Amino acid sequence: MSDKKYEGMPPYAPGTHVRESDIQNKKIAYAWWEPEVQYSWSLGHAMSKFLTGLKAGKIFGIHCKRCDRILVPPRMFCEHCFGPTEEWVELPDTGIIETFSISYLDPDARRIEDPILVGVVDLDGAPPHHGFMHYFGEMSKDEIKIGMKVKAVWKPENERTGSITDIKYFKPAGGAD
Amino acid sequence: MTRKVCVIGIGHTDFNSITPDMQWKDFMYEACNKAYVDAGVDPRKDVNSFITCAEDYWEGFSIFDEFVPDQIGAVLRPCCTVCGDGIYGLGTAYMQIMTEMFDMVAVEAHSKASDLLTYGDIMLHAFDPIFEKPVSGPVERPNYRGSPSYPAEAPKPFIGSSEETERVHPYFMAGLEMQDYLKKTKTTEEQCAAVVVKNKKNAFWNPYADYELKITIEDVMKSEYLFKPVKKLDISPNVDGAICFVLATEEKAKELGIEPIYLSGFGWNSETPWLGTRGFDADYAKKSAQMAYKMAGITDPKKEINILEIDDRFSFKELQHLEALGFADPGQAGNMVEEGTLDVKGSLPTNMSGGSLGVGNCLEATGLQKSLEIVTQLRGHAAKRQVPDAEVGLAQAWRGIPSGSGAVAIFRRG
Amino acid sequence: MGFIEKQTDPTTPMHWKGNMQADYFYPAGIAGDKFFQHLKQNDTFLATKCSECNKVLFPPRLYCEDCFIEISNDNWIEVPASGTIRVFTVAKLNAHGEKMKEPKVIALIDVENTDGSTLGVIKTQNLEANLQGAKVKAIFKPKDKREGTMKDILHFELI
Amino acid sequence: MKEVAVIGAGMTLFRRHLKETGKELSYLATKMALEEAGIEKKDIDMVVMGTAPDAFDGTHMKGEYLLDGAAGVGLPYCRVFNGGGTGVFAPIAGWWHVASGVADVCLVVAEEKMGNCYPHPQTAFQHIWDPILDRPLTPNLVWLFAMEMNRYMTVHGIKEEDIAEVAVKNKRNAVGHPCAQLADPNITVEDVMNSEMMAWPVKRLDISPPSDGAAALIFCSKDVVHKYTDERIFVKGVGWNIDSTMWTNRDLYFPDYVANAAKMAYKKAGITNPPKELSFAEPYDPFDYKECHHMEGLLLCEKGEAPTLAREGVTQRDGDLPICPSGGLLGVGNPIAATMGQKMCEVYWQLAGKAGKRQVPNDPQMGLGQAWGDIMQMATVMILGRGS
Repeated sequence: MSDKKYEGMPPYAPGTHVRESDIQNKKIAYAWWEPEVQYSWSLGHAMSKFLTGLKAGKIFGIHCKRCDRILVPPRMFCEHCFGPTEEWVELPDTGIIETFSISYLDPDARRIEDPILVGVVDLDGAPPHHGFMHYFGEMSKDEIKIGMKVKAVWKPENERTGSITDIKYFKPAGGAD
Repeated sequence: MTRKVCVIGIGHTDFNSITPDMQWKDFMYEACNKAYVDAGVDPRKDVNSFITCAEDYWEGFSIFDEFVPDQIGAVLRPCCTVCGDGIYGLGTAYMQIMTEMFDMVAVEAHSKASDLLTYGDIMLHAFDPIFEKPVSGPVERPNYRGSPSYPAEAPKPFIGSSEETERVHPYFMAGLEMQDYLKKTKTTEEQCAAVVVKNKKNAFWNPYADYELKITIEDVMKSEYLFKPVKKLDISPNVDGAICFVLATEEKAKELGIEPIYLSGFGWNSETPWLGTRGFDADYAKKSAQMAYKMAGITDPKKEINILEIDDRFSFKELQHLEALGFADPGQAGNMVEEGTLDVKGSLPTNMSGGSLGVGNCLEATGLQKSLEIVTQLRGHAAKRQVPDAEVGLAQAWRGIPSGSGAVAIFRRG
Repeated sequence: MGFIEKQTDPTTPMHWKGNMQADYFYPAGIAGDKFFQHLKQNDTFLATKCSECNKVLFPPRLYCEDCFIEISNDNWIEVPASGTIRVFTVAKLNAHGEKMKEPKVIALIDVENTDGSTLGVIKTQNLEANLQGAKVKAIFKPKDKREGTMKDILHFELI
Repeated sequence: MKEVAVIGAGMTLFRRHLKETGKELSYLATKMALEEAGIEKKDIDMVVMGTAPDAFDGTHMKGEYLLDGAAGVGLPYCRVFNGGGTGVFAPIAGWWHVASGVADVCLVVAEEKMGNCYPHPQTAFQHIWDPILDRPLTPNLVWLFAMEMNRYMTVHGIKEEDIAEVAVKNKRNAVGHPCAQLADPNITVEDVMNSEMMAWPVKRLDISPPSDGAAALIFCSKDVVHKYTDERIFVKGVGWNIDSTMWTNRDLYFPDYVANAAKMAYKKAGITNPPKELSFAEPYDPFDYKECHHMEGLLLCEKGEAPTLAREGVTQRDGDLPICPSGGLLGVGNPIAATMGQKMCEVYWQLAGKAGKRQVPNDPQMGLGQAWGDIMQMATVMILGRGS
């Protein structure tokens, strides 16, 4: 058994701090590597159908009959009952804001002046709290709030590629809560 | 009373070189579903804990564990990822059951190798970044495609420029290791070729094997040296496939009326990751077998074990592993394959499934593919490739280049 | 259980492309830093000796992985940048699985006066030769071009 | 089942960049734990490595790469991983190695080197999102937390100022921690409220920093514990639970998976009244609101009540229910898996009376550590307690 006197564990804090400037000035030896890491994931039937739907300006969900639940985004099985899902359902492109953030950061963690409004849309026709993440537009950061009714703004048909970004953003649909 | 752990259900997808019709989620769902139906259990009610064996870069996610629970039935249940071969998952399930906290555990592993556009580069990414990666080629991305941009205030502190334009395929390690093995044991390239012939032939009788081939030793010897002495036909090609095992206590198996196949021992071990210090004797296989033998109470593996499924991702690996596991003296495994000892009618049938050479290399699912064959054989369900009277079988897998780690599982018929 | 519907039309979207690209810088570590600072100024290597098992570890480490003890500063030794080829291979494929422009000879080189070895590229014209046991030495970049990485070693050459 | 004791712990400095390699950090943490337990590598039967995304350290099969530093050479060594949950999940795996009777002594090492991902680990975080549904929107990790925090605040009507109390408490608690990256004895709620807005409602000081670091913990069976120490600190309960990948298909205001994991651990530990029976807790606090969210998930208070407890000082080190006496992730740093150092290592040190300046008063008997991971879906819980 150790007979150290504990003045506050850990007894010591090993490790050598390096400052960002030490790296830029190459004060420590290091190696560099840029991995080439690319994928082509199979979409599977559900996502294939969902993306094809978006290209056509439609939002598809799928019905699990055992749980009587509409799953959106759709998948071929229901995670609750572990059974297959069956009936495709076209959902309206409206919903309410489930939650949101006002982001002053871009994807690379750089600061931006004009904030991005982003959040989860709880889609109409789907069970409560079911939807997907997207941007919000045509509203200011002071107007946006949870429970607000929103509607999808689609890209023009010829610009759609079969992607979640075929919807540009969700805009206020009018009418409060 | 000490618990006994047994396999009560197995399920797998078809094994194919590509599977463009199924997302990884659907693929895993299919395998798990089949295993649950095989065991006659409902994952949402009966299975207490779930394990997936996966590595992030084989899947394309920073945290693959996120994308697991739904399709294996684990939502709002205990579930985890083990970063290792499928046999590590079986061992983990064994330990979880032995804690008496769980009675039934599902283990899943899969390969969706066809989702990987840069298989070789991903494997290179596993080498030591300071001393080993730079030897393979340029440190800057050779084909700069769609990489993220960088803030202006943080210029890249790039160092290590060179005149090279391409990185070597990481399978060069197999070339080095095979040469070392041939040199040390006086095994010949023809003997390694005989492994290829045997396993590709066995694959004809395995309905899910994807790389069956009728060839001769001469054909293999004529195939091109890609990483001398490794020839094209010495390498097991990649395959997609998902496998699920359901393990439970003996009592549960009896309750369900299932003839149990016992997981009577497992083991795993690792050699140093430093390639320059490693012995290349498959010491990991030797030590993991010792652990498994001890747990299973096996003192003379040659006599007590009837059937083997051994990692053969490169043909010499089957021979090297046979020796490390104690089934042949150093340098003797080559003779065994030539004499037919490892055939279905021989005294030590090895890789009846076709092995990785015949089925395909299914990455982290390799150990489960091996275990799948052993369980099928012990159940007596292996049809034309059935080994008569198989009582005890051993499955072994290696974690692949550049690791020096591997695992062993021993199964016994009830 | 099972699926009710499956993908049957191969003309519908089948794949989604993406990546996990990022750039990495790897501090060479306490032992690595010492090794590469030395390499910048010298044409020799440094290795470390474990005081318990007496193994001379190469590449040098902060600790002995078997004895699990720290290696003290006075157990660093200078060794020549040369060695013997233990095994080698002639690699014909690049990481994408395509034929390399020129086959690359890669060897595991037992570094002189150590118990360790290093991966190295061998510059040789004769791709058929058996290089096992051949003596090789490291060829370095000129000192003013060195940056303290493995790239400071251009390749190994047969002596 | 075997009872499992904890006999040693270790951790390194936490900093944005450390000079050591991941292997060397693992070695330093392991060495400290071995020293404290008074054992050597030869006494270890099996090793568990807990380390989070390979994309931070920038090494595929990172567990294999790190293994020599974690004393794994020649030993059965395996890596477990569930995102941020790994910090408590690796000890859970260590527990089942021993509880199952397979190992007598099991070493658990957790390591993370987030600084390797250049210029910022944010790049690696981009790849935790669903590639088809989320990544095309080029999300930033902070969005995820901001969305959850907003939902939590709105449902319960919680004020940002109350949540900021958590950041203040933890950064002040960290002052006694020699490894701490962001300890600040003078920080105030105003400082947090006035710090730069990242993604409303998340501000700079609501967030724990990315770090390099490692930690280690040693478990042994009750049968052999007498060989190593006179302390008797046992694993009383473990629990883990995962929710669906489809995080946009559930209400984020309450973490059901945390509650499930907690109930599993409480059942095992025979705990019926967690806030009374636990002497202190170390819930996962990568963001200040997460501490509150997790306290509620852990059933330590009513839903929506946690920020009030923070404001009233109940969760201070000398309060009725000390929370994150280590300084947590907000104060000590957040090297994802290596936060085992402020979670399970800290619980051990507190129960052993070795926490020095950070010691919780009144002779703590039972403490809980919790971590959280994946995409807001994984909870891992471990309870340690003194025994005889």
